[in-house]
Amino acid sequence: MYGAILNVKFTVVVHSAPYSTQAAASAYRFTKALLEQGHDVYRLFFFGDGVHNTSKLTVVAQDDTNWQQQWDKLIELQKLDSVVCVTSAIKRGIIDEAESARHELGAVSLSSSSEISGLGQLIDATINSDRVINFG
Amino acid sequence: MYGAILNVKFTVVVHSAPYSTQAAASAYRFTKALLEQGHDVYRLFFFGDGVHNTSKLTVVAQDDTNWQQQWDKLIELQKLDSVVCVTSAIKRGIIDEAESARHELGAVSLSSSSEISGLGQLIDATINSDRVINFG
Amino acid sequence: MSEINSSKTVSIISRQAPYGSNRAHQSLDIALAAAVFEQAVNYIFMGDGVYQLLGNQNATSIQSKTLVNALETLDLYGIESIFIDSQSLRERNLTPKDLALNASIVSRGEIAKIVRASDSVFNL
Amino acid sequence: MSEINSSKTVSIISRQAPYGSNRAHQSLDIALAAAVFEQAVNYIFMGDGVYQLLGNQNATSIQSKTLVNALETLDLYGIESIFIDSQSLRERNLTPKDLALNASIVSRGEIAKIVRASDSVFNL
Amino acid sequence: MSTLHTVSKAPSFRLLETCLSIIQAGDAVLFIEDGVYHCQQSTELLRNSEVKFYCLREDLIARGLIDRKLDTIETVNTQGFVDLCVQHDGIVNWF
Amino acid sequence: MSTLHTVSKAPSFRLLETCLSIIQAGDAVLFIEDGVYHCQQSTELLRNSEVKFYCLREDLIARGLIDRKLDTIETVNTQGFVDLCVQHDGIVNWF
Repeated sequence: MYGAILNVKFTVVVHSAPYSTQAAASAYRFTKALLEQGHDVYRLFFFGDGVHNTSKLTVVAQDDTNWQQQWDKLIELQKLDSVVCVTSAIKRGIIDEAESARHELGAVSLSSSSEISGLGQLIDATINSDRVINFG
Repeated sequence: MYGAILNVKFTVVVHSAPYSTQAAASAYRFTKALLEQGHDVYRLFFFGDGVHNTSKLTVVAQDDTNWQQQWDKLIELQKLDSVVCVTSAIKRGIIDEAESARHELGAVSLSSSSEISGLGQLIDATINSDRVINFG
Repeated sequence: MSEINSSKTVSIISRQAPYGSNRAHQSLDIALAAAVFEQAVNYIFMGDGVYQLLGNQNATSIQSKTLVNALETLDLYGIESIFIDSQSLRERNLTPKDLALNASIVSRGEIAKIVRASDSVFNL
Repeated sequence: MSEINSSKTVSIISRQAPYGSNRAHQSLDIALAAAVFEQAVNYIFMGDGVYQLLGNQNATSIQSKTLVNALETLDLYGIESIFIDSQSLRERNLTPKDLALNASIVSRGEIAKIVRASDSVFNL
Repeated sequence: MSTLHTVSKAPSFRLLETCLSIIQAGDAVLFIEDGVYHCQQSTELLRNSEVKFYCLREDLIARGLIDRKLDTIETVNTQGFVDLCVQHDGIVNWF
Repeated sequence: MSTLHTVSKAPSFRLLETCLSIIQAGDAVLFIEDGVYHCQQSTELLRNSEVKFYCLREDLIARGLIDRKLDTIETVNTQGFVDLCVQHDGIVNWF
């Protein structure tokens, strides 16, 4: 019953920051499991506080899980399309090279495995995925 | 009735990030009001998701309030003691010079008006303040 | 964006009060994005979400933007399928004339059908 | 830290379940810090907070740390004033023998008195 | 000795029930943020003569409640909020 | 056509009431995160024969509920969670 019935394209939307609620950890475990079962990720979309999952400026104690690093590795290894909502990101201090240069912030906080884009990417994902699942 | 009855030392604890809930905005307005009424801030303490109030890497649209910048200005202008909980901060990507150097992160995200320290500073504040108020 | 013209039905269930959290604003952002990309949008107000529709709001007092002003212009974006849960109104002692918006007052059973007929649902 | 030796009474009301949010963990961090700085600590479990005390937890299944293990060692930190709200247990169909911790089961009236006698209260 | 309680979530979160269950005579409750929706609808909980109820004006205005508020609940602005903190010996925040 | 609903908050948040009020026959509810506390206590809400109830094993184990779960609720692991998403046409997440 638990084998891959058919190949399904998922979009996983993450609404919460790691460490603050369990939602990001659940989303991570779900994403790993669907890939292991032979399904596909059409897109990861980080929205609202979820954008904090894509920070590269984090330091986590040895006995704690580094969720940002876990996402980064999974995205790189599986070559996932990972999009961070621009409206949510920049006011929360998740900044890419372009924003950093434009506003002379002198620092980049976004992991290179994700890219900042608009909510249009979420709507595109609802059109082109078989299933959209939200964790918040 | 609403004049300053006596000089009271407040500690204001902020548990939530700006933009995600109203709590940080309420804390800001409360802090400004108590200072205007002649009371004192013994300490601002940013805890949990509240640490995001002290990010300097934020870009906010013109028609929106830049809460991080508002806090930064208020802290500088009034020379407030503003402490960010270290355990909360570093795993959320709020990093000062020292942590950045130690972990070779190549970027600092903490506003210079606040400093990172331990929960001992919160306990000290409960001992030395007349009132402790929490916003979350 | 390979098939951006194919229209699907996106339903947004907005269940939180405005201002206290940003969930109400996020619902609006998703609804507007879906409308801009020419998807069919159902905008459903339930639970504390019905508070978003109260008249006479003015969020400048808390340095925020007044959400209901944007909700009043949803039809300009082609969003006309707006539903308000009658039970949620009743539980909060509100009637349609308390609201700044004209929309369909519906039962839970009708909401169930709208949700079932949607391609994707954002439930905030 | 000018008067760190003067002891005040800090009460922590912990009202959330473990793991789903970090509030339970934050309560613990504050309690431990207060104990380390030699303050008198009252640790009160209310509402969903009583779920923190269930036996047989193992959070390695969700890549987290098992909170109850830390709660079981509170006495080593000198935290002995631990209170569990009886109404919250009853509402969740739990009894003291479901719990991994021995603590005083108290009424809301007793909690009211503890809170009133505190110098500061963290209510998470 | 008296305590000021703030309640900052909508009634559906049921914080007020818990707050009132541990409140003592002479304490006060101040509704802030989404807590001000408590002022829009008369309930049994608000008929407690041993407790004084207040609500924050700025939050009432934002939410369109300034003309819908119950008469039994007094309105204060943020300066009044500070004063209430000063007048009471302790503060307990419900969020 | 059927929908999988996930519920990820404890019963005190009353998400299940709302979820079940818009559910249709043939739909399923999966309890995840703090939602698994629903499985520890028999309630009227769970006696709905038109809806299938599941709960996530990893979250049960974390919270000490694996031996306290009601028999009427089936346990799945995260792979089973993925399968449930595949087997249903739509997903609605309550958080």
